[in-house]
Amino acid sequence: MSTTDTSIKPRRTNRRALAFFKSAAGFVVIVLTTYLGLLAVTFFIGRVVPIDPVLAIVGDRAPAHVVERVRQEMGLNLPYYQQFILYVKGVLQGDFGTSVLTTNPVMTDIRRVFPATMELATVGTIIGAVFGIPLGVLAAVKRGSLTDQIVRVIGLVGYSVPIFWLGLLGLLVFYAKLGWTGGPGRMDVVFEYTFTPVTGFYLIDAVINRDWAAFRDIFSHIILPGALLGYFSLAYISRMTRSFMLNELSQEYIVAARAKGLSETRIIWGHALRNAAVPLVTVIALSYAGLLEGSVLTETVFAWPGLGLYITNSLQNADMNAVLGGTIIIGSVFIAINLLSDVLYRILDPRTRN
Amino acid sequence: MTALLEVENLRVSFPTRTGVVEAVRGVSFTLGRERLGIVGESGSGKSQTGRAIMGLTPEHGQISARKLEFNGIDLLKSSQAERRALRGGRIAMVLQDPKYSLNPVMTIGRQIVETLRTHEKVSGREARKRALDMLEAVQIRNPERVFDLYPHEVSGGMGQRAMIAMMLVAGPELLIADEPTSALDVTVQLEVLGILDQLVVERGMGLIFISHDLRLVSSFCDRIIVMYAGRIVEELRAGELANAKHPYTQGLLDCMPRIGKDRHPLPVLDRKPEWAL
Amino acid sequence: MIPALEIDGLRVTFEDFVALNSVSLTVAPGESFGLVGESGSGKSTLLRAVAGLAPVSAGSIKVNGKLLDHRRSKEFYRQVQMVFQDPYGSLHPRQTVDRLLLEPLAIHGFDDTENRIVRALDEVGLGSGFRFRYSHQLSGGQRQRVAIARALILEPSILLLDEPTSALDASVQAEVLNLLEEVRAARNLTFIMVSHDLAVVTHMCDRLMVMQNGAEVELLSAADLVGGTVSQDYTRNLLVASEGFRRD
Amino acid sequence: MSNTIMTRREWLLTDRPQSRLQARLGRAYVTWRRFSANKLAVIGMFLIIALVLVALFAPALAPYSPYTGDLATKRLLPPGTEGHWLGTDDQGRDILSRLIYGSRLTLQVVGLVAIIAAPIGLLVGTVAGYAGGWVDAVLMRITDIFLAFPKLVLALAFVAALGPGIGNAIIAIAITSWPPYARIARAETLTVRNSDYISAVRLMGASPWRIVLRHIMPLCISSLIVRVTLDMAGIILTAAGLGFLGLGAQPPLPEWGAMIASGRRFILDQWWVAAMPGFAILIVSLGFNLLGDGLRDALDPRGSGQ
Amino acid sequence: ATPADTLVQAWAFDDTITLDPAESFELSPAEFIGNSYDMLVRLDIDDTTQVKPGAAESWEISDDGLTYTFKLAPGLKFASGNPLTAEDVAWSFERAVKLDKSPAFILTQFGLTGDNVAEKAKAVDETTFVFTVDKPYAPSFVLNCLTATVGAILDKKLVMEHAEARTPDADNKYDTDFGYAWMKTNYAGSGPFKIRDWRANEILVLERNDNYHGEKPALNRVIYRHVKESATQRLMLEAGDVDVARNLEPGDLEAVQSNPDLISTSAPKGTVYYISLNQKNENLAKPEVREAFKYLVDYDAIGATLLKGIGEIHQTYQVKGVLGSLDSNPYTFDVDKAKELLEKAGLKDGFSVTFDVRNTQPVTGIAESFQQTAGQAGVKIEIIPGDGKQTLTKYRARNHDLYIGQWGMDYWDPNTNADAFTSNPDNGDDAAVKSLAWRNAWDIPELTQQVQDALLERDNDKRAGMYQELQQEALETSPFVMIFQQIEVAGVRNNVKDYRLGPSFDSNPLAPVSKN
Ligand SMILES: Nc1ncnc2c1ncn2[C@@H]1O[C@H](COP(=O)(O)OP(=O)(O)OP(=O)(O)O)[C@@H](O)[C@H]1O
Ligand SMILES: Nc1ncnc2c1ncn2[C@@H]1O[C@H](COP(=O)(O)OP(=O)(O)OP(=O)(O)O)[C@@H](O)[C@H]1O
Ligand SMILES: [Mg+2]
Ligand SMILES: [Mg+2]
Repeated sequence: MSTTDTSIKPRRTNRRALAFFKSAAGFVVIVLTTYLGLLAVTFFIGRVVPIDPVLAIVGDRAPAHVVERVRQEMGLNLPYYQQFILYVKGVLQGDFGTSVLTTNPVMTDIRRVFPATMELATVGTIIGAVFGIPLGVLAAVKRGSLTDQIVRVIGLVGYSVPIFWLGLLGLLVFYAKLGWTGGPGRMDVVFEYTFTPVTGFYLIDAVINRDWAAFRDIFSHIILPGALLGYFSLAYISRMTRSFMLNELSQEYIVAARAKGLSETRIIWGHALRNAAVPLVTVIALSYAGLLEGSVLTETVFAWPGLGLYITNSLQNADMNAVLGGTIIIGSVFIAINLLSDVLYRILDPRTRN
Repeated sequence: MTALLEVENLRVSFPTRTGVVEAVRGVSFTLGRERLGIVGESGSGKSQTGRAIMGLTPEHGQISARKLEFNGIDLLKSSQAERRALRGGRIAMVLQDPKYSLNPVMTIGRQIVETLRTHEKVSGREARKRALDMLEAVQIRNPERVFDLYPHEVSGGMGQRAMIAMMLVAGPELLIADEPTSALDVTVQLEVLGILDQLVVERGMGLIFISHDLRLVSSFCDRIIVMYAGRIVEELRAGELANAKHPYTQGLLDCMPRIGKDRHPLPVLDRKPEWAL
Repeated sequence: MIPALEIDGLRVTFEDFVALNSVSLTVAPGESFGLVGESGSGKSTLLRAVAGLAPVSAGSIKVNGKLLDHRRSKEFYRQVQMVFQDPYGSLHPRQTVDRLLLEPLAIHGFDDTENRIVRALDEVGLGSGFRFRYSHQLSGGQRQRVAIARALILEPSILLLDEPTSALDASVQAEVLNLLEEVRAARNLTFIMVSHDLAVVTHMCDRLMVMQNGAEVELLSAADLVGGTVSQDYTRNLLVASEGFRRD
Repeated sequence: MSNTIMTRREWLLTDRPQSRLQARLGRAYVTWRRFSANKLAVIGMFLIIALVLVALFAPALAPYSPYTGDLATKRLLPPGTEGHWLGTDDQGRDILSRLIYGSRLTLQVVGLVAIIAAPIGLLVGTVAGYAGGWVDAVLMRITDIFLAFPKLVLALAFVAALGPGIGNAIIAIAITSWPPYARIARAETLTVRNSDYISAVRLMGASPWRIVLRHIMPLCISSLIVRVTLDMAGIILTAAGLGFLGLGAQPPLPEWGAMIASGRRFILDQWWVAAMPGFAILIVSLGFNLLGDGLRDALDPRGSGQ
Repeated sequence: ATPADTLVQAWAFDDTITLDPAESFELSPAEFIGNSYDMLVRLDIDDTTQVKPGAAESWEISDDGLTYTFKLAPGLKFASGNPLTAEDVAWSFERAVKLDKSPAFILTQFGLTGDNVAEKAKAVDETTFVFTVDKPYAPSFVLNCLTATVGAILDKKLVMEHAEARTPDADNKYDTDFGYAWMKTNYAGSGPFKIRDWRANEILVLERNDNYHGEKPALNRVIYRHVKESATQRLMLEAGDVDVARNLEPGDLEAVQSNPDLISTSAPKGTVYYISLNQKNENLAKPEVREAFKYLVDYDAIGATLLKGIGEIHQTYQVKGVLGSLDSNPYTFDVDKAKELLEKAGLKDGFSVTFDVRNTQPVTGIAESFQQTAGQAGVKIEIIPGDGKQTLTKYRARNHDLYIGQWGMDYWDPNTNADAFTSNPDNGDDAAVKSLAWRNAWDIPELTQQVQDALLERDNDKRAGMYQELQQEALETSPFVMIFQQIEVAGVRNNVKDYRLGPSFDSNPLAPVSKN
């Protein structure tokens, strides 16, 4: 009879602290090596791209001596490894160099374009999650029914339709024909010179400025591309939710919950979904990261001055500082999102809280 | 003694792609405020019998019975909501493995409280107190602490006790325990049985105890039902195990090695097709 | 005589959890040796350490007089084989019985595989009707027979048995136990057998070791156990518990 | 008649197969039955089969040449025009014929990516998962780097480096799509590496390579197949995305994505130029998705059983 | 809807990488600079062979043709409020020459160097600026060059306030950066508008300059929004969220034209499109092949479809409207003729070549059409699509077979295109001057000399005749298959008045535009 209390796991604080440091150190190593890899790969790409970076600065018609001078100024005549070392040195000092295309320091540009993309991706993810999760749950609960099939087809269509296609169609219908939403861009020009960005997230800025007219306008602009991205993340989220829910619903603890006399609603939303939420966090995080990086086409269609467009444009002009900077930002966000989803995972799943 | 539960000609079947699987084929018994054991080998339909009484048969399963009455309530005719109100309130079931049958992301305390508040209108504080009392009743030394632990943080034995507490907190009149101890160590197993026994005695609860261990059941229960291929092949009083008539029961008893009895080779069960008819 | 298995001061740690602490034992060739104890006492770990599946941090293991080093050689596996506790988890889900039995033969370059497989199946009483089944087409007892056949096909001299019957029904358990006894007699095998069921261990083994918390509690013979001549309270508790529920 | 069918069925379904072949066929049959019970999945399969057939018999099916049109007189004819049921594009080419020939490219893209990316992912994932330690760390770091990379940028960069063209687009997509497979394979490997049946194989003295190649990989393949078929739609769309950015197929190849890309200029007035290949992509990726879903349910015993 | 005092334009201006007139050499910034800075003289958009006064009221040319004396209008002011004097003009020239960025050659070709610029571009007094050239060039040439944006007049005082000090070294001989860093994104001019805000690839805002000496703009503001897609631009125009859409493709243009709320306006631009044949490829080097290719373009079909409204067929390399432009389109699509020529060249069975094509319209469409039509004569063309900069990199390295390119004039004078298409002083791989003729390895010493001569011809009519001869020669023998001249179009909402496009990008005037 004495085994009762000793069978509770001993919690030794020093062990936990050690484990914490170990995992923190491991994390730092992971981040550092990932960064270095990112840098190296991007750098390599920058060198193999058959575009003369000088061209972007001086244009096609510059005299030969100007071309040569600029090439030297950019350090492009140095051996590759020296260029790489120089670059890494700069990055370590927080200097990502200057973008050729915009003439701004890359960091300045990114501070401008990244919030645009992030705001869009956030709205998209919120829409995707708010609609995707209930749909997924519904499909799982009514597995095999018509509802299930409909939800699946909605999701599959989301997986299968080219985004730029839907985007233009959406613009045509909701903006041009019906006039329900704002058009391309982040807001109407009327606000361009009255509105002062603070954080770069315009919705938030409008709230900070208490500029409700601007808020309405910004919202009407973001809702269409946001809904579009939201649909794509909905496709993914609802599908994964369905699969996680099916898994949870087949667990013994669901039977136990029924044996307790709980209502189905409570079992589904309180027990099964609460458990499915654990892996769902990762899914939502991944889909968020996907939206951050995968919105080039949406940004083109909606003239959204975002990161995807910035990177693509830079790449096409061999503006490698900008490409590297953008990639590192996306990489960092990816790492940060991974970290965040790990933390959330830990919060949501007591089994991993050691 | 009035019958708490009456089961007559209970059948459970599952249509599958390869034909209909008849898991339970005409089981009948009555239960008073006593300990009834159900034994039988794997797949003989013990769990499905228990689940059918609870109303927990998987969706695609089909149940039929001539009579399925709990305390005069016809379970076959009652609505989903009525069944739900009974479940966990007046009839409870302890599942086999605490590792899987406790919700891993909810503290043990909350899971117990949840049962209580589903069936009784009680304040949060009151519910907590009752849950703590219940934990104490199942011999948990430090209920306050265990209340806030997650299932993975406790051992199997303690988890099983928590499960029992969760099922008993609303004070059921009938408890179905489906192999509640097979995942546990011999020593812990006995502790858990001790608790169940005490509850039956103290609360006057009816207990259906499902197990495949004939010897354990006979030492614990008042009456034993032996199932084979979805049917009851024999019903015995616990003391009369030695006089079992059915060759299956006899074989089950016989084939277990026993300390002090040196039999090499062990006698094995020779299944006859006619048993399953 | 050289002992079949000689373990000295064996210690196994998982990260900083000590699963086995300085365990020593000796098993003679042809002997059947039992390990009992509560869950988590390190019984399986001991077997796995011998088989090279658990990280040994101290101590030595000798098989047939030969000291084992960290990496096990191919010859070692021809001498020592293991049968696992869970027959549902120890057979590859995507392989037929045939494939399962062929694998060890292929690894060790046996010829005459056809005959060997047929003979092995016969030996465990399955016959060739089971040869091309997948594991999900077998019952628990049949699976355990296949597992035994797989262990025997390399003709080892030592068999490590980790609760080979605890997942089986009593009636099936009897069949498997009988089979094990048979092959032991036929091949003069050495058994090291883990079980939490004292009755099974006394039925099968000559000597046994009681374990608790990764350490030895006591070493005794089956006869001692039957006679109740045990020196430790812990063993006594086990013995009492194995008799079933007692209302007091 | 029905008798022989019954017996063939029984022969397949028997739990006592007499030969390796029968065992394998029986298993395939069971999977097939599970699969074919799912109507949507069967529809998906037929869509894919239709795609293959169209690709095979393109020259016989296509009414016109996919490459030459008539700029002066046949440009941008609407669907339903006599002889051009799906209309013509901005070079006056028959869209139906281009779609039919384009199915070959689509298949090629999808097939090659699957052949390149899936095995890389499988190998990296299983080796990392089984070996553990520094091998795992190194391989997973590489995987992470590729994962953390903006995918389209990576593909764009590779295409830019290798030169545009359908072949290079395929390589670029393959390079960007293996990391998730590696992740999946690794996760699955981790769950099985300590299982008893893998321990049993180790106990036979099998080398790590043998274990990975012959025992672990076959286990990961089914979930990988499922994932790959589900990704097919994404692959077509990525190829279309590259086409959209002008880095996919070379003109005048009738690659669907490239067709949409060039058709998007007319989307507001001559909607069919982009819509027809859009529908084609939609249908094919729906087909792959449905097939993938069906395969998942059929191959994953947990999903169906109870 | 857009504010009444603001003109909003949707335009793809991602080529703007600097706002500094001394460095900017792209198309879109030319429009911004043209509307916000003064030059000494401006192109007369009503008679494009003439220049009209800008900041200079009048000018005189010495008899030897070497000295140009400009008289500034009195009382000019910069937007900053600083007075605009001849000193500012001289300093702007000095700055451009010393910075020596891409467009500086437009000035330095007159013999200006960092050492002599102070002498050769000099302020005599507050309102008199004297410019001395090294040879007696055709005056039209000199004046045309001075209309280029590199000749924009900068506010010396303002710029120098933001200049950064430098320590002179081997690469950089000056102790200041001439405000180079600041000027990339800032404004120091005196034009009708001032540049208020520029966010790359997003927005550019012009605001009325109240200090402007000429007629004041009717509008307070002009906002450019960067929108890449033609369809998107059209939707925004139709919805009234922009007043002008600048990158409409033929289909969208047609829709605009048929919409009663919208009008369209267009102007031929100084940009020509051509297919060039690298003479390093031995097949393409054959004169018959060069000629045959000129018969293999389906000019009529292309003109009627792909270029409808945005370009017109134009087979000579000088654009319409420039001095000495030859209006002659002798070639038509003629497969038989081409086959005949190919047979003469010994290529009866045709041959295969690669074709580097940018991924933009209409060049891709033209390339595809050419691929089909050339195929009819047995010429198998493999199109290598690429991003603009990518194909250009290859082209500049002379690694192509066929290339379809676009050439915009550097300044509004026939010399710029003559120099590009028919001048190749050194055909060696490491030549100092890499003209288009060089890029296609077209070795033409005589034509090169003729271009030089035309530059010094001071009689305008004779000069024009010389250029026409050059064009005729190129038409017959050059490896350039000239296809069309670009027409710039804009879709405009019909409440916008006086929106006009000029012949060059720096001459799209915004000041007269008003809305009602
Ligand atoms: N969902 C189901 N679908 C089809 N058949 C089922 C299902 N659940 C149970 N069965 C079948 O019903 C029969 C009885 O199952 P049951 O779970 O009652 O057995 P049991 O006696 O509890 O066995 P064990 O001792 O292994 O728990 C078995 O043959 C089983 O295969
Ligand atoms: N791979 C592992 N990593 C960490 N701990 C382990 C590992 N394997 C075993 N352990 C721990 O070692 C201890 C001994 O385990 P072992 O499996 O040997 O017990 P056992 O006596 O076989 O118990 P049972 O009767 O439940 O099988 C347990 O506490 C277990 O949690
Ligand atoms: Mg059961
Ligand atoms: Mg064990």
